[in-house]
Amino acid sequence: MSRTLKYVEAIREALDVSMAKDPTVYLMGLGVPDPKGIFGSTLGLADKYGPERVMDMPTAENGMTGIAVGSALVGMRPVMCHQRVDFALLAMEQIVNQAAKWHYMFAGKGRCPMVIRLIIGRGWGQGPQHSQSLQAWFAHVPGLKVVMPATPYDAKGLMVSAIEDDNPVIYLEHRWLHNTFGPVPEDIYRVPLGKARVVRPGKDITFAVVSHMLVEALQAADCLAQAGIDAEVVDIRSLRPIDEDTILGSVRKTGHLIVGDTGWKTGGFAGEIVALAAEQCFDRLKSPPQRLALADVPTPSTPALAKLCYPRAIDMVLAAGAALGKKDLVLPPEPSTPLDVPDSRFTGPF
Amino acid sequence: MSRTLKYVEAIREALDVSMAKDPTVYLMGLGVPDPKGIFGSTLGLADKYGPERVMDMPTAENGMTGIAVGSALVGMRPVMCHQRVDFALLAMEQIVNQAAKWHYMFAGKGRCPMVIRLIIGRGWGQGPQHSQSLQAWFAHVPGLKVVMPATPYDAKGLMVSAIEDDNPVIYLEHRWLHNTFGPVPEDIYRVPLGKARVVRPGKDITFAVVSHMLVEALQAADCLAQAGIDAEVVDIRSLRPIDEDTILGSVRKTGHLIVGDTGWKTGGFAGEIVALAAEQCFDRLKSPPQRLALADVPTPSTPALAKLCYPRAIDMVLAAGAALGKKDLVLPPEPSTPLDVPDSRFTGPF
Amino acid sequence: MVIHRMPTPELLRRLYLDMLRVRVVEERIAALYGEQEMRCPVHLSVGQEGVAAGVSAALAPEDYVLSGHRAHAHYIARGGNLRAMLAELYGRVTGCCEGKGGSMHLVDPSVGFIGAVPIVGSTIPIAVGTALASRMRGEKRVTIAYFGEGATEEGVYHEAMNYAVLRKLPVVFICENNFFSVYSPLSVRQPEGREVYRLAAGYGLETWKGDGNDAVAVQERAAAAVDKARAGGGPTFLELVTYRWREHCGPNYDNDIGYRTPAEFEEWKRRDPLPRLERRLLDEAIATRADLDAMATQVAAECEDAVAFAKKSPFPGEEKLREGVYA
Amino acid sequence: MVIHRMPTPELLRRLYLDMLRVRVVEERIAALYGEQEMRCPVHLSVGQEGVAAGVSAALAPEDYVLSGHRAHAHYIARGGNLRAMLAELYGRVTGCCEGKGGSMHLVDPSVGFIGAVPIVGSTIPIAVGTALASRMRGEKRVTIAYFGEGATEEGVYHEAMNYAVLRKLPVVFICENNFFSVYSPLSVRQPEGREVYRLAAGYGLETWKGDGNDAVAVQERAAAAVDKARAGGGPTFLELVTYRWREHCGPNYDNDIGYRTPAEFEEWKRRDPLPRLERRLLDEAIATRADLDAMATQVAAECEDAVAFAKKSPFPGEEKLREGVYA
Ligand SMILES: Cc1ncc(C[n+]2csc(CCOP(=O)(O)OP(=O)(O)O)c2C)c(N)n1
Ligand SMILES: Cc1ncc(C[n+]2csc(CCOP(=O)(O)OP(=O)(O)O)c2C)c(N)n1
Ligand SMILES: [Mg+2]
Ligand SMILES: [Mg+2]
Repeated sequence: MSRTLKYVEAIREALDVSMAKDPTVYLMGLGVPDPKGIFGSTLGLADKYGPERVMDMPTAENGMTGIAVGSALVGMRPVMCHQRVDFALLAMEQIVNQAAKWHYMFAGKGRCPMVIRLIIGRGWGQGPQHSQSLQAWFAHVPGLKVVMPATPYDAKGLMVSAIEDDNPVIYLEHRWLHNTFGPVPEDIYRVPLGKARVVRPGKDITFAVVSHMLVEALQAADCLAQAGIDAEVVDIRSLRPIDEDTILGSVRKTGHLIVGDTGWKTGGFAGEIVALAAEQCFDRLKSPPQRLALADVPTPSTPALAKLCYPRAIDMVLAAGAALGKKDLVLPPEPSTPLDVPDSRFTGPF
Repeated sequence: MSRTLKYVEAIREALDVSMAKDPTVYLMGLGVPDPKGIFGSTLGLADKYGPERVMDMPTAENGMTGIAVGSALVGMRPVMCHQRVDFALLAMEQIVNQAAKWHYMFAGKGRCPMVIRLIIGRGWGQGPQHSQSLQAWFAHVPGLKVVMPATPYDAKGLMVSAIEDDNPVIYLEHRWLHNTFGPVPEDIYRVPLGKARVVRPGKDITFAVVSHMLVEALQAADCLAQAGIDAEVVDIRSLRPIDEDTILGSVRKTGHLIVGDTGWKTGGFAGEIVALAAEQCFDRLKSPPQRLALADVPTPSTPALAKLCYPRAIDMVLAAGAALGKKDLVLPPEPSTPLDVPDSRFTGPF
Repeated sequence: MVIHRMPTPELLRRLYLDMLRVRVVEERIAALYGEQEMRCPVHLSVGQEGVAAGVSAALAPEDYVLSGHRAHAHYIARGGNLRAMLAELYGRVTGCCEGKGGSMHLVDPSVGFIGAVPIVGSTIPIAVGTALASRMRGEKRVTIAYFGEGATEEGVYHEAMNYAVLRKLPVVFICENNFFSVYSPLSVRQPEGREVYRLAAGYGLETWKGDGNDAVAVQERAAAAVDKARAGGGPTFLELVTYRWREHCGPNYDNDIGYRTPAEFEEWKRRDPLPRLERRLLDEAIATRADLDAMATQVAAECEDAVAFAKKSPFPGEEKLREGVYA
Repeated sequence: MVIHRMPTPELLRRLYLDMLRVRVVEERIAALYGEQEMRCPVHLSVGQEGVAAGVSAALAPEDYVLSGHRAHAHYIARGGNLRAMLAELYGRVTGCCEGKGGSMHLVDPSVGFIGAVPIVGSTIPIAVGTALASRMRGEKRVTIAYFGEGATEEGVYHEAMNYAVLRKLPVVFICENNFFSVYSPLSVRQPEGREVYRLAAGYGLETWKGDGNDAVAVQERAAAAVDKARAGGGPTFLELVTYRWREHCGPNYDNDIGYRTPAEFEEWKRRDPLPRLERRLLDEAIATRADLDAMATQVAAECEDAVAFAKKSPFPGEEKLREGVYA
């Protein structure tokens, strides 16, 4: 039975079913049991599972990540949460040197089954230190798995898989997806790590996107359809391991590639997709692959500048037009809500 | 007047001249004034400039980086050193959230002129936590400048420029370059940040490489020359800002691109170069660009496996052959020293 | 060792005025926030004015100040430009960061306010670094590092404290203990009964715990610490107990959502730092009711001026986006 | 509170044997290193055997141990497989990490040696995490976190200590203070006169500073701490003063290069933990000279067996390179 749920509710359901079935699963993070419950995603769980399994913590990201790692090495399955990717910069040592490598460097004598939820901020003036989108960093590290669910369905299914996986999984949530709705089955189900999804099949051009860029890509595809262009939208979902077959299969089919990324363009994850396509689909590419990604600046706070940083549906339409040499395009309407909020219900501050 | 110097001596000379001319320049790092002097690169400087300008420090990477940042914000020019990139994972918050962004986010009301020397380990069983090569991370961050000098000449010239620059500059030194020799002018001189160098002009294929891969690329180019293939070797040197003109100019000329990187392949810096070429030289590329980079595993300690991780001249020759459809290639001779040391004088342990 | 000096009337008036200015500005921000024109997170200092006023009154013009996410009071009491602050909250090009920072990034080099950033704890080592620079240059400057008790849980605090003590640097650590890190109470973060200042004392520096809502006492202790630092006596750590009245982030009250009780809040409201000093000013005839009214009028005018300035200032133009990534 | 018990003869013999085993293996490594067949950095524990022997003798089989770069002694005294250790140093597939780790990554889950890694301080929170897991599962295990005094400068140490005390976790912190972090003396890293154990005491846990070269005393204190932790009494911090004899990393002596004096080294050599216990064994007739000789023979044989095993073991095949990146 599928209901319409919010993305955060889907996460909460995944945490709930996972905790119910496996007593080694526990949650930890600053604010996890507080009245806001990580934007709603952990609400009620402290009551249900008690403070020993739904834990707050000191403001100490690196140490607490190490503590979660230690518990995982001896059989627990922590789900750690840092409310912004930016804060997790403090925990890179534990994530990259330890969690990611323990299994390999000890030849399988240690394993680190844990999930690290990291939230990507955007809008309402979050500014340079609360809206970084560092998936490129994590996707570069052998030993980490990295997912960026874009829909409530995937939020639940990927969380269940991430918790069940025996490796450290970086689970990146975009703040602007938290309140999006979508169908979510009641029962437990899994979305496999390492699989992309063709969200909208098409034959003319490939949009390969991550996270919130899926919202933009689908809108762009609708506009393109009105101009007779049939775009295929591939939600990459899993950045490491990456589903080359699905992504490159689409590129081989369409011959045109536009990558949509929430992170900075230079040295970013979009470049990896373009590089894969250039290396492996060289003969099938009919136009230069393009990257639409975050502007290469520390994202400013003021809406006047922040709005210029984020690629939108209109940019995707124009990029597709350029790739296909099409001039008569249908552009998406200007959004009715300000560009620094995901929807009109959002009134700040975080 | 130019002499032959070792890479570490070139660094020391750059530090020396910079300190002599500017009293705000100071050095800080664990072991900087110790008898080993950061592999020789700081030897004698404590005697010359005193302990107030050549400082040891507690084993506290993040805090000490922050302290260096603070001093830079009010006018000092620290040259911080962490003996392995891997240790700097502890300092990512200060480097990325603070040093990189201060100038932009305060609209120019703060600036952070500092150099962060990070050493990339390799060989002699350094293993998974002492040989990461994370340039891709730094090159992704707006506000940082990133250089990887590959020769003694550039080591000195880029260090002088890095110290004089008003921004945080990540200066990545490969341990295997430390004892290489080359001509170094006695006087002060600068190698500009942001400029690549065509080390060996050629017309048939482009090798765009960083750091120690230059050594491999030059050897490969020699072999290719013997088979009548004229390879152009471009030392990228500056990863951010990147010299697109020089690199892509070469690609446009040759139509073939092989990128040599010391970091992991997936999500790595090589992908950025390939992506740039695919986007901007699409019509000029005659073969799929290729990446030769570190194997996508935590680099193992044992020489038996470590040797499989590092791309070598022979791989570059073969890749070039594949790109150009050439079969009768001259391969480089098997090296006479073991593959886990840079030269026969190296007997461990670090 | 603190020699108790009678505070001068000027000092008392100044402390009051500074607190009042913070209070009025913060309350005005809270009132205006619902207009949705200040489109950035705000961490208000209402209730915590005593610390900022007391510390600021202990400083010399050349001293440096660094702070964190809850920096409005520190900036205002230090004499940071009010128009530039409000314009920053409104995202305007006339803001202290030309709109690039928002409320969580305040700066005013003209008064030594080096910067405030919202990564908890991160400016503590940065403050120590500015003190190191002062020492290296033989200057007599002192640096103030403001942070909350939550920041003392960050490793970087420990690293910075150790170094400041090791090198006897001219820095004064001001820890505002308001019992919460967002909505997380001290009980889930620090062992019961282990006082923040006592842990700090272990580093080998002078510490003091006091009432952050007593601006006069804060000034006295801060002045002693600053003087000591300036004289080469090294760092001091002050734990100042206080309470934030409004929600962690944003303009509202949130005593109803369950992480603390309305009774606790009411108790702290009774300890409001302002009426306390107001009584003293009146009792000791340092100010008349008319003087106080004049101050209120003055501050209200300053505040309205700043708001008006901000509201009529232009947003940054598109050319600002790529400007200044590098110096 | 420690109740002094007379150590049993078995315990004294065990302590001696464990120290001897560490000493013999480490010296053998030093002797063989020049052959250039152990191609990885080694941080030898010669001189520091007292700590490892004393602590290990205080543990139950189910307890966990974590360590850092200088982990040989901890691994050996805990009963880690010696063949697997030597093979690891030789980079062979029979090594405890199949050669992937080298000397700086030792592991033996069969004796609860969860792992050692060379990033200074990083296993301290990891150790606290294993203790948290024990607590969550209601187990009676205790975790030992071994680290050097240099590691106490890392922020993560502070974060881990705070949490261990907050949650009263069953972990014992063993700090080997050998005065140096690589070649950097304490004077450039920590304020003079501020004792490591005193700073630790500020966290609110029991601490003790003692002679790390007195294995008997170490065992007694460690046993008290372990018992306390096992009984739910929370963490303890032991600072054990000792000295590394050989260079920071590698097989040689380096008292000539200038960071410490040969005289200082000689002084510490006189405090060698082994002869001290040897005298006691003989004096109290707990062992005869012949017993000691037999132990020496036994340990030498074990060592040679391990070396021989390592040397004749194969290197990992190429298929191992990509194996195990993910579980
Ligand atoms: C490194 C980091 N972790 C977490 C946060 C989220 N955060 C923002 S403010 C805050 C509260 C910190 O508490 P405290 O230092 O006591 O300051 P207060 O808000 O009470 O003034 C937290 C945890 C952050 N900004 N930075
Ligand atoms: C985070 C980090 N910083 C620096 C180093 C380099 N390093 C290796 S061992 C060592 C010494 C640490 O001193 P201590 O903890 O006292 O241990 P000891 O070597 O004295 O046993 C250092 C600094 C490292 N491995 N990790
Ligand atoms: Mg607080
Ligand atoms: Mg030591």
